[in-house]
Amino acid sequence: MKSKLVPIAALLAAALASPATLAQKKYDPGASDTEIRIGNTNPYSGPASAYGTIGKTITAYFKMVDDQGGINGRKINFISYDDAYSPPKTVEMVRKLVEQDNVLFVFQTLGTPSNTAIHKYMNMKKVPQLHVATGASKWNDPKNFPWTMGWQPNYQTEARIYAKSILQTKPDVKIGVLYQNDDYGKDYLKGLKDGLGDKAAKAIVAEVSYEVSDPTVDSQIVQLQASGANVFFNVGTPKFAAQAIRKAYDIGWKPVQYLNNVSSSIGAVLTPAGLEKSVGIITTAYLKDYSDSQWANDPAVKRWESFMKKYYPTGDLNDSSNMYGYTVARTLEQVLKQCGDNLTRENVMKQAASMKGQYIDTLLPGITITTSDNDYAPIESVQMQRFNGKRWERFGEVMGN
Amino acid sequence: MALLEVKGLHASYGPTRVLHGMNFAIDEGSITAVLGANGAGKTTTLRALCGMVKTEGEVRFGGARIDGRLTEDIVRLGIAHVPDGRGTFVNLTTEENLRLGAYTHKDPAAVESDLERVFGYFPRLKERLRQQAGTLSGGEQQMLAVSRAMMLRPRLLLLDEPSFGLAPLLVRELFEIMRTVNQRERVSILLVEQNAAMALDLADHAYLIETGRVVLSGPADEIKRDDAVRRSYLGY
Amino acid sequence: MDAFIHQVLSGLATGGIYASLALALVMIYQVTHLVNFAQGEMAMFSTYAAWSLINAGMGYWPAFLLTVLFAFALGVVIERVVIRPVEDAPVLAIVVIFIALLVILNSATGWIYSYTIKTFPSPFPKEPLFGNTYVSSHELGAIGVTLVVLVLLYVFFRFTPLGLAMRAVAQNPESSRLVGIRVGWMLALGWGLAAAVGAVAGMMIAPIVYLDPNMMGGILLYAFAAALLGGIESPFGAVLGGFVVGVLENVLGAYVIGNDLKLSVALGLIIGVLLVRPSGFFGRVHVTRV
Amino acid sequence: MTRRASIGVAVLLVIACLLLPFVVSNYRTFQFTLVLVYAIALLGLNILTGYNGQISLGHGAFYAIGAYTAAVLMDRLGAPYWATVPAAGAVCLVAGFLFGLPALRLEGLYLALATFALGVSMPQLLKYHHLEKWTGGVQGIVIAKPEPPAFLHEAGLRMNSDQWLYFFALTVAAVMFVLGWNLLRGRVGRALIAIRDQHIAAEAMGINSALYKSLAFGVSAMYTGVAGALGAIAVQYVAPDSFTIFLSLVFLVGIVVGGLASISGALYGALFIQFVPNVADEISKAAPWAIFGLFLIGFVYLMPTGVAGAVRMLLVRFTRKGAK
Repeated sequence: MKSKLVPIAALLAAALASPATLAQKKYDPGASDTEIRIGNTNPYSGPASAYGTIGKTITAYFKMVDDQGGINGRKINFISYDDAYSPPKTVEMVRKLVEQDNVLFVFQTLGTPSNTAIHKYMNMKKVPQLHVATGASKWNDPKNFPWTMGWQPNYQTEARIYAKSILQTKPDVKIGVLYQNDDYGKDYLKGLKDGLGDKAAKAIVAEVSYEVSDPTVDSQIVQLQASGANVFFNVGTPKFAAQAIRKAYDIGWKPVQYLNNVSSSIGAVLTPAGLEKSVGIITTAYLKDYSDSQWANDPAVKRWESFMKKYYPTGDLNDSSNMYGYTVARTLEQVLKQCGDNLTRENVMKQAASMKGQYIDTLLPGITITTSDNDYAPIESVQMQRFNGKRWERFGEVMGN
Repeated sequence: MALLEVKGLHASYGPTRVLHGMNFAIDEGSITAVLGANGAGKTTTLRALCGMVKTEGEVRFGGARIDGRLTEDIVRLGIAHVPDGRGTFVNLTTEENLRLGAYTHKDPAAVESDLERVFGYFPRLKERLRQQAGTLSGGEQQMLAVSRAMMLRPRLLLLDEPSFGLAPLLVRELFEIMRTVNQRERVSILLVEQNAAMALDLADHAYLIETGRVVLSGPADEIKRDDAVRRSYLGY
Repeated sequence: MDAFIHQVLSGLATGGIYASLALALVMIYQVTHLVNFAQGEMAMFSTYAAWSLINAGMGYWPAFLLTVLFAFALGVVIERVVIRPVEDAPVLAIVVIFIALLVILNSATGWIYSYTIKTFPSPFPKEPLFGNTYVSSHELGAIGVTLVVLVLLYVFFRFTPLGLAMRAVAQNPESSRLVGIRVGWMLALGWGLAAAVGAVAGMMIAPIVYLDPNMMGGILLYAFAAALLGGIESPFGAVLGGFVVGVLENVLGAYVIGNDLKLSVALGLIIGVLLVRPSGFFGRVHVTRV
Repeated sequence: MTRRASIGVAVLLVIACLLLPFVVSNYRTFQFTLVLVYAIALLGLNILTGYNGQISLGHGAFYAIGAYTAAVLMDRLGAPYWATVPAAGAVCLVAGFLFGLPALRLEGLYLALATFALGVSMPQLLKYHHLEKWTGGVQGIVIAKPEPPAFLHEAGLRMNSDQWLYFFALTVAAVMFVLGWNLLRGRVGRALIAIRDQHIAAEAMGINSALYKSLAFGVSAMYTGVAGALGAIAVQYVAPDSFTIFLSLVFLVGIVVGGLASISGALYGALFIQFVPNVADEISKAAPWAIFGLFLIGFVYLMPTGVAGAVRMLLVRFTRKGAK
């Protein structure tokens, strides 16, 4: 291809056909020289509307990206619909995104049931279902579902890490588990049991569930105390986790406490529960916590704060979901940057699956994003930390699978 | 001057018009009977006076216009209405029913003396004070309804078919008491009745209505002697 | 045994939560013969108002009083503006309006205050009474406040002309007009009082379950069950019903059926009781001669 | 409207329904399939609540039972999708009838509580660990999408699965509506209404109100169950989270907005609950429920007897003018 004809041929091609041939520009529906259309569903109404803030953060983030000139010169058109956390509505809205709005891909659709509902459809249509907002383990299955990818560390892995830690530190262990009776709670429970292996049956002395409609988990905590457990694994969403921590303290139950990552925010969980009641709690984390004083002067957190104030002023700074949304949006930004001018669905998937130790500065130090053709789990490692009454103290190595 | 003056009163339920320009008047201190067949508009007439149906025309009470005003405001001017079906608060006790009658009076002492006054007419109610009103007998409920109206200390008492469902003896007793009330307390009474004979015995003045219009009026004695009335309403 | 006592006491504490909201339901029922499904969200919204006042630096009790007044006004305004125009519509249409109010208040609160849980202060001491580990001072205090509200309501309905008039309006609006009661205002007043009772409930509940827009979701159902179990017209019944539901739920969950089905089984049992005794513990059987 | 005009409108409507999937996109076709599904469910609820005056705040539970019946039959037992629809109807008929028996003794608020409790409990029952083998627990069941039958292809009719599903739902809906129309316009319908309006008088007239009331429950649940099965097939997924209490409340909203005790009201209501949330979402992401609530209040204000009532009144006015 070194002949003189090449430039002429290129010119000809550019003049005759699509601009795609020029400089390798390639587009699938939803991408063009000027814009990239991205679809999303979030529960802005309904019982899970607390999580809708993630969608709002991402929307705000891409607004900021656009204000700064877009990605590779293209504006991001982030189309987000309300699915009320109802799987049938998710199916409907995602079909609208794919078939009517012609988005290039969907991103951060939220909830395990919702994503399960569209899982098959997306893979049949060969439209990426990227960085879904759920911690189930099934999103890392590139063989069977090459168009679907998760993002956050999955619940089961996290629970296995706790299991390992429990086994190392406590010889005579009696574990009491509080879990939300849904996919999220049961994933953690399963992970814990897997991690404990054949010791699980003996080690777990009580597993009690709660429903999101329960006003309190007081009764459950009393049950756990009565079981004689000396380790408490708290798998609750922020409100219930906080209730549990407070109640355990108030009734004089003093187990070693493991708290699931979903509820590890100091501002949204430990402060309401009472900081003095939270001393000694162990959790894992992968994101920086705005309400943790150790990050008060961190430049990355500062940048996040000014972004929030400017682009999402009604967002609650203590809500860790907003940090989550920001970080995942930046992950996508990185993927799209890597795509360059080749904005096909295949290339989006390919780029998303070829991140090598990518660090995003709102992740904890040492936590990076790594993916490959057969590894569709972007964040696999977490950092253990213990609460000292004021802030989280990280300890041990960054742990992964 | 008449206590109540009605001119060209129309009334309708939704699209159906029931009263077609009624004219009548009630003198202070009198007993007036309104007679008529079923469906002639007797009950509607009483309801129209109290603003309980949509009306057109003029109603004056003590010289002031009251048409178009709210029922509760009309009542507060001193018009007590014992409605069709008695309007008992069946789940409340007898005493509570009576106290509700005095709702617009704020002076507790006066309410207590009103209670005693009413018990003077209807001693039976005193025995039933704590009883749920719905469990009273028909006659007792009628007495309660009249008593409740009297607790208002009205200037004008509207009675809708007080004889309905009562034994003749009880009706006579009730009408006697009404006459006493009228004379002793100077309460004017407007009585709507199917039982024309007894009503005319009690009343000073009577109106006969048919399909929403007054067709005959005059002193009760004269009406009683009217041939048409005798044939159609008195049955002799 | 200790654990059992603990479950019962903790059930009483939770029952107190149900009781307090059940009182508001009884209040509105007394006047309108309707159960307002938005009662919980109105209480939640008022509690957020209290939170704003306290956060702005106001003392607890002034904020408490101001919130009760605010809630009263909110109730009156909702009755006048939203309910009045559909007064004559079928009952189900009004139920749908309640649902609309529920979602509007829930969504608007989430929008204004975000969904992150907030702590709400308690007026009672931090340390538990006599150093016990069973119930916190706030839980005891909240039960006390509920009982005070109960007595106030009882006195109001039993012994004041206004209370009597409200009961009359609920039963027979037409007859009520005929004794000179301003029915429209009574309904508005009833809404106002129910909202005020609900606001007290909200401020007592929030320190226990934390303040968030969805805090009343589960509680409303239990409060509804409690009110019916006790006899929907009886404030006493509502409170007793609340305690029964709270204890029943805990004991079932801990010892009988497990936590995942306790709600279903508890509700099933309550409905079973209502099948046998439709008027609840304290509801009067209404007999009417035709 | 004259008889001929109404026949004309009906024919136009049928033609529009038949042509619809060939005119609009697949995604819209899917939406209208859901409208049909909801319309069947709402008709079911209307039989119970609108015609018979028994309130249900928990009809989502029967919808869930229907959906799970279909999903379990297809996924665990390999039944063909079309067979699951009558099966779901039968299961729900029995379930509704059984639930209706104790509910006979409950009226008004008490029935509201009982049905509310049913609606709230259903997701928890579906998650119950002893049933997990069948229900798939919290993960739910993913089911296969039905393809158009081969004979259509052989007959030269090319259809994608969305279009086929739409016609399948349309057929079921048509059958259910015709059945409903016959039922409600006849003796049974009159008996149901008589029980609603004049309970004692109906008994005196020799109507066995206990039987009719529990039958109404059964038939109503059957309709809703059929809808649930269709819905599951259309969405290809069932999970406990699809059937929360809000689904039940939305159904109630649907029949009130559409028109109580009205057959056509079920259709208007279905359009409302399918499309108005989308409109609310378009208006505001901040608080879409608030917008939805305002729409709801607006509809009840303007049309207290539902869309069907308003349409009826418009038609009356229209024909009166026409007569003049």
